[in-house]
Amino acid sequence: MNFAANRTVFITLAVLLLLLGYCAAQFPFVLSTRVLGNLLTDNAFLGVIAVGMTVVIISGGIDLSVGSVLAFVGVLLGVLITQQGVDPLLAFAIVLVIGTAFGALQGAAIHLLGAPAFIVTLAGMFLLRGACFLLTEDSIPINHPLYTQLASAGVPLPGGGQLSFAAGIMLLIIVAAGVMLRRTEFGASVYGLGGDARAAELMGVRAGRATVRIYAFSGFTAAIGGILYSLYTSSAYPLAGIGLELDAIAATIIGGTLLTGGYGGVFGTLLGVLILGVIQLYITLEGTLSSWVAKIATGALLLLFIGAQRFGRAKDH
Amino acid sequence: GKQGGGNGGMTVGFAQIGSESGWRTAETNAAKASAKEKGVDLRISDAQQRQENQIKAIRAFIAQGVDGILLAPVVATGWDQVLKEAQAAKIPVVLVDRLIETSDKNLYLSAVTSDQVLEGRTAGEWLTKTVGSRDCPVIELQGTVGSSPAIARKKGFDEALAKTANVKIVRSQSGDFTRSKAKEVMESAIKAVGGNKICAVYAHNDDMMIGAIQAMKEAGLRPGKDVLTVSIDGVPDIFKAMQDGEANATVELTPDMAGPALDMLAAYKKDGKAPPKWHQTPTKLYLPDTAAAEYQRRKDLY
Amino acid sequence: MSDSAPLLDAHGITKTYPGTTALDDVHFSLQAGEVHALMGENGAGKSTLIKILTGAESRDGGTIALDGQEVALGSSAVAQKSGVWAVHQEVMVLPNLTVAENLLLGSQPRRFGLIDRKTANRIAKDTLTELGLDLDVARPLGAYPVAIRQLVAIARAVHAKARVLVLDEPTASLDAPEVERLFDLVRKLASRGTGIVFITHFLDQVYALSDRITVLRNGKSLGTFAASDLPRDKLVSMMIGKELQHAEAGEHRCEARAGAAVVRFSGTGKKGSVEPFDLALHEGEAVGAAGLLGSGRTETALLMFGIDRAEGGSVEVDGKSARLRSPRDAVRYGLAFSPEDRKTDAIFADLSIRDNVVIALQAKRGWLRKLSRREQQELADRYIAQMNIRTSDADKPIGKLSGGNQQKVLLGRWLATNPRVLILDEPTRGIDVGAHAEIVKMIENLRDNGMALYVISSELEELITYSDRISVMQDRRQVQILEGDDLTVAKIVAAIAAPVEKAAA
Amino acid sequence: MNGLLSGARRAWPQLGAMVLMLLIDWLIFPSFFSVGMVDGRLSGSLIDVLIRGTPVALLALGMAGVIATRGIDLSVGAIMAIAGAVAATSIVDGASWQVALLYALLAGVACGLWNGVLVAYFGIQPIVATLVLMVAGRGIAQLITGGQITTFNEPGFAALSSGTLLGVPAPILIVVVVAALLALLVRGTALGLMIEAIGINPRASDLVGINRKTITLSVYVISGLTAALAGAIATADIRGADANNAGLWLELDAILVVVLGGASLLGGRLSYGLTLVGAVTLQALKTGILLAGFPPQMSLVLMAIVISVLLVVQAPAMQQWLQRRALRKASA
Ligand SMILES: Nc1ncnc2c1ncn2[C@@H]1O[C@H](COP(=O)(O)OP(=O)(O)OP(=O)(O)O)[C@@H](O)[C@H]1O
Ligand SMILES: Nc1ncnc2c1ncn2[C@@H]1O[C@H](COP(=O)(O)OP(=O)(O)OP(=O)(O)O)[C@@H](O)[C@H]1O
Ligand SMILES: [Mg+2]
Ligand SMILES: [Mg+2]
Repeated sequence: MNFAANRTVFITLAVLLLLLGYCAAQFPFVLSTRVLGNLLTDNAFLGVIAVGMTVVIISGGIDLSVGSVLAFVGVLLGVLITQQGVDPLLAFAIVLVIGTAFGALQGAAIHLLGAPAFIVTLAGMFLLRGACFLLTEDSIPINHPLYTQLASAGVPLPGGGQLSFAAGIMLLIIVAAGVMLRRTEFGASVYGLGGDARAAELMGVRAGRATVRIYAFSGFTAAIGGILYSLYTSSAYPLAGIGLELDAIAATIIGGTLLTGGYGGVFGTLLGVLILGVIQLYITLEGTLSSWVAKIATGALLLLFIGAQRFGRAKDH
Repeated sequence: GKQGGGNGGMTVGFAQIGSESGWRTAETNAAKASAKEKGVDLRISDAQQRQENQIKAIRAFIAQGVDGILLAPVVATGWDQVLKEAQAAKIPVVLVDRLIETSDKNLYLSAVTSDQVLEGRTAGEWLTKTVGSRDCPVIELQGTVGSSPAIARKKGFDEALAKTANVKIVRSQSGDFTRSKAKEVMESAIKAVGGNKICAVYAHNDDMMIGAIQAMKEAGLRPGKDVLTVSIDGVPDIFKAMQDGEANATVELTPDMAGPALDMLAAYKKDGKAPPKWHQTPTKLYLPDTAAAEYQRRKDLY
Repeated sequence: MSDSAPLLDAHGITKTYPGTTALDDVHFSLQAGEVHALMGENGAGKSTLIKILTGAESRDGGTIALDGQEVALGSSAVAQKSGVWAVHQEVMVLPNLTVAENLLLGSQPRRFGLIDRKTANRIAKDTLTELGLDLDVARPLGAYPVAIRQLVAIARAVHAKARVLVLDEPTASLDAPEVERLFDLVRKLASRGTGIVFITHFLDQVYALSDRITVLRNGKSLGTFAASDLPRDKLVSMMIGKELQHAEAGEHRCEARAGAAVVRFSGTGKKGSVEPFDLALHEGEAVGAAGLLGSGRTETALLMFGIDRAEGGSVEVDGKSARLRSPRDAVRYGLAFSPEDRKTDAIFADLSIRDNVVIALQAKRGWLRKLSRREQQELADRYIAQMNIRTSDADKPIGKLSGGNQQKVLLGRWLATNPRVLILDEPTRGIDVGAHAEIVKMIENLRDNGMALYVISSELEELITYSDRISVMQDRRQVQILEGDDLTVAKIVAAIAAPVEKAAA
Repeated sequence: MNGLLSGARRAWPQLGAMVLMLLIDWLIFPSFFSVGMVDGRLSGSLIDVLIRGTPVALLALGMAGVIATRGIDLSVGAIMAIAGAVAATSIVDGASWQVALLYALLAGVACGLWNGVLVAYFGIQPIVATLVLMVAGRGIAQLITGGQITTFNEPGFAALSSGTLLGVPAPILIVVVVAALLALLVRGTALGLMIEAIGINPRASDLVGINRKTITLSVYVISGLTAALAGAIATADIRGADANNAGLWLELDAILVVVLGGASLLGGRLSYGLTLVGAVTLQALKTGILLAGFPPQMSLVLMAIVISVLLVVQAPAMQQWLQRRALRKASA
């Protein structure tokens, strides 16, 4: 498991560096700490959400609700902080609990009903998106001083960039999730369920409990993603994060996790997120691409990347 | 004509929302056209309707060191942080198409927008005036739930209707700004309300109205005659419909927002003088009488 | 021993599946320190009973007591907490986890609250070494063949110090030395007071190991007997409900057959898999493959059938050079292959028995020439009858059959294609005594009717009954081909064990 | 006969869900079931449900085959847009409606081939392989239309959506014919069995000699083809190609429909009949929400709640429980 996973991660890393190198050859300032720092900050919420998605996918499931959780969390924060005057820290705690509980509920439904995760979380996605509209239709600004502080907080890097608060949280969560996956029984049961759910159960894994935890974790990371997103924009918007689940899934899979479950890891996912980020950055900097050319280019780069990754993997057989 | 030599070599980033509608593409095309005319190197980023992508794009523009940024904000709130970064980098930002909510209006140089509430109100006022005192049940086709034009255009229309008692919205549903969804919504509205009871249809954009017109025709109604229509945008197809007597009114939203914005940036770059905070594009109502000419005028822009 | 309260006591266990009563009011009790064999035909309900005893399956009625205390064994996790462990017939391990993780899942050593991989790997290595297994514990278990996976599953229960250990056909794919090693282990565990339930179809093993025997037939228990009080014949007739007709075991033919070579492999091999070998399979000839676990028999078969691509060498079919680059090619040349790993390589669990029988033939005919419903039904019925498959009808999903019955369906699948060359990897794995003799007879019939066979089996007695020649494998090499008078168990064992240099010379 | 009955018995949760939805619609809107002839054309809310459901039903028919092989096709929405764009532009360029339709279908086949080759021959995971076309495809469609809604006026092509044959609206007819043809294709041959086998155990299907690559390729081609047909109908419906919005997010609807039809995303089950049942169920739900006239802010929540209820009704756990109860009752 380790060896094969590492191999894929290496190839992914190599392709990422190549991509970055190509980008830097045209736009040298890309290699500044400022742009690289931005790359982390801009993609922090996606990164955090993709971590939860990775855990879910390794366990053989999928979670389509994350984009809606992000939006719902944001809207709830807006309502609580701006409209109700709740302290942001308390509001954070509330939304984390709600996000986690929602995930747990989905996990319980998946286990108890034996229904496919795809559909359960699709219903979850509709439900929370709808719930956003019930809370507010309009976007809500959040102007609490703590927000301004957190949004601009960070460790300065040489060269004018900074490692922002959001980027720090993302890295922290990646490390924590990595440890959780590789160094705890829960992690082993996640891989186990993805490898062969029935066998895992016969080997003493409590599938129900694990499933609830897995989706709870995804709900939790989605809620953190929601908090980071609301810090990022200092506002709440019911239409935020539409289609985000696909980005998270794409990042996870580009990072070497198999959709069929059982294999993969969060470090690869970080690379996947960065790859999507660099592709987007390149297209923005290029700037002359019409929007449709940009879409085609995104698809082409995605394909190029998957191809390179596969080619690299085929070679070591 | 050309704006003198001052613009030569100016690089401007345009954080566009996306390419979700024909009007939006027209706006992008208009921006490209006027940039070419003014000799501006315009970098366009398509955010696919996502705020985070727009923020990323603005940051990339800042890193690139552009001379100015055009922002068509997908949502009103949440721009302070990135605008501060632009300010710190001394890059002026001009809002196009929509305004933002911010604590500090100095974060952007100026805004070129229409007044979307006014658009809705204009549509509503035309309708109340046209029906006079007879009872008029109206079907409203909203834009995407939660999007700012949908909210504003509903608000303006409601304001106009509030002044009369005889014109009432009996059904208001979202057609997602698209023809096909609007057609579906209209079909069920006709079934639920009864086709002959509908007096008028108000759509938050022309595309939805075109879908609704088809639904009405297929249900044996005569849009433009039995049922009044009013919508917003002024895309070529709605003028064609008016020409054919199937639509009654549209409120124009000009797609040429970038032109004035680029002029402001050029002027600002030249002498450093800040332009007025808001350049409002005209909101104009068009009726069938001018439809033929308007159609000819527009069909190439789109 | 028998006067103390039983360690495990099950009463009135009943289990009904739609269309089948798998268990009907079954009693079963297990003493601490005894080895208790559970015997019965394919589909008698053995696996179902142990699944219920170990919490892997719910029951419709009955009670289970541990140490005289009634317990609700709701899941494997609960059962394992109470010390009840099972190694199931369909080997249940996690192929994507490492050997060590499989061994220690649920009880991994920790440091500072986190799993300590180094220690875990060491413990795993030690535990396995003690059982005589030398594996790379950091490799995914999926890289090892079924037999190894099964041994790891057993090691897992041993490591957890199970009080009750249930082994469902653990020896089905083990070779003789491995079986011996397992038996030593079982005896050792029993002497330490572990109660062991043992399911097998090998009578020798039953009498070598068990203290008591419980016999099941058609989901009913026929009683529990001390092994010493129950003669073989009686046991067998109780199981199958009639006298067993003895096949003329051991009467193998001594002269090789003179048919033409159907397929000839020359220098076929693959780096890291099997060293190049030469072998021709003739019409009307059965070649047996003997060797220890991991000696490369399965991998040879994979090469023969084009599943693995050979590097170099050549293949001739009917004297003409052939390209065997995929199973499809192989099927086209008239080859057929029944793999040893039923679960991953052969079974379409959700498809009906009928579909599972016809699928190879259908694939051979191509998708356009669909077998008619009637032809399908005829084929299915024919093999259900011929193989004595226990099922209500051909519509039942194969996944719901007992292990032995699945194996029979798979044999039927390949017979239906009427192949010229049939490669069988452990064809009698999990097959009950009655059917075992039938299958041996069937292999002989096929051979006599002109088919060429390559049969891998760990049962040397069985192998010599039908083989004209035996290819002996050692360390992924074909070291010798025995024929004629050399076809005796003793000589094969000697060849298997011979030092490599000598055999190669 | 026996097979048919047992099939129907197994399908009761799906059929039940559909009937339930239709009954709810009827409660909301009492004249829901009244079907009449208007201008020689069947008309009524029920007919609307069937017509409106056609694009998703077509997508789902293609998707069903893909899912049966344990794959997924995220690109069907984008293929709809491409096909619509191709059809509309060729009509505007003067092609006859038959030629335009042919071009659209060819575009769909090309897209399906592309996906199929990536999945079957390069072994790329279906979700990523089709994600490429999902992202790029809409761009291609916009490229074809220039980002504008390409409007046309060609009664022949428009008839794909609004035409009738013997009073039956064309879209309904198309779906029924396509479903029947597909069912004939997979059940009249051994294709269905092989598709299911591939979904259940790909390795074993290789070992029995099934031509896995070609069959996998073909299910994606079929999916591309039905998506293109859906795109053509959607385009005919609004007499224009809306590259930006045609089929947007419909891939999720299509997957939902296949699952509402009782298929497992783990592959191995293929039923076109039940897929249609799922399509009617979903559209009945959507139409019901529209007919009820709830404020649009509530539609998503309502949809989520109803889908959840349907999920519970159809859940395997629920069925097993009911089955066990029935068994116990029978034995008592
Ligand atoms: N999940 C299931 N659904 C339906 N029937 C089942 C299921 N599992 C087992 N059965 C049936 O129960 C009966 C007993 O099966 P079981 O697996 O216990 O047999 P067994 O004695 O272990 O046979 P073998 O020696 O072949 O392994 C068989 O008829 C089988 O078809
Ligand atoms: N006892 C063992 N110790 C370590 N590795 C083993 C052992 N047995 C098998 N293997 C591994 O299994 C792999 C393949 O063995 P293979 O399946 O070809 O053997 P086989 O002779 O067919 O055995 P079987 O009798 O189980 O069918 C080899 O790569 C080998 O590393
Ligand atoms: Mg068994
Ligand atoms: Mg083997």
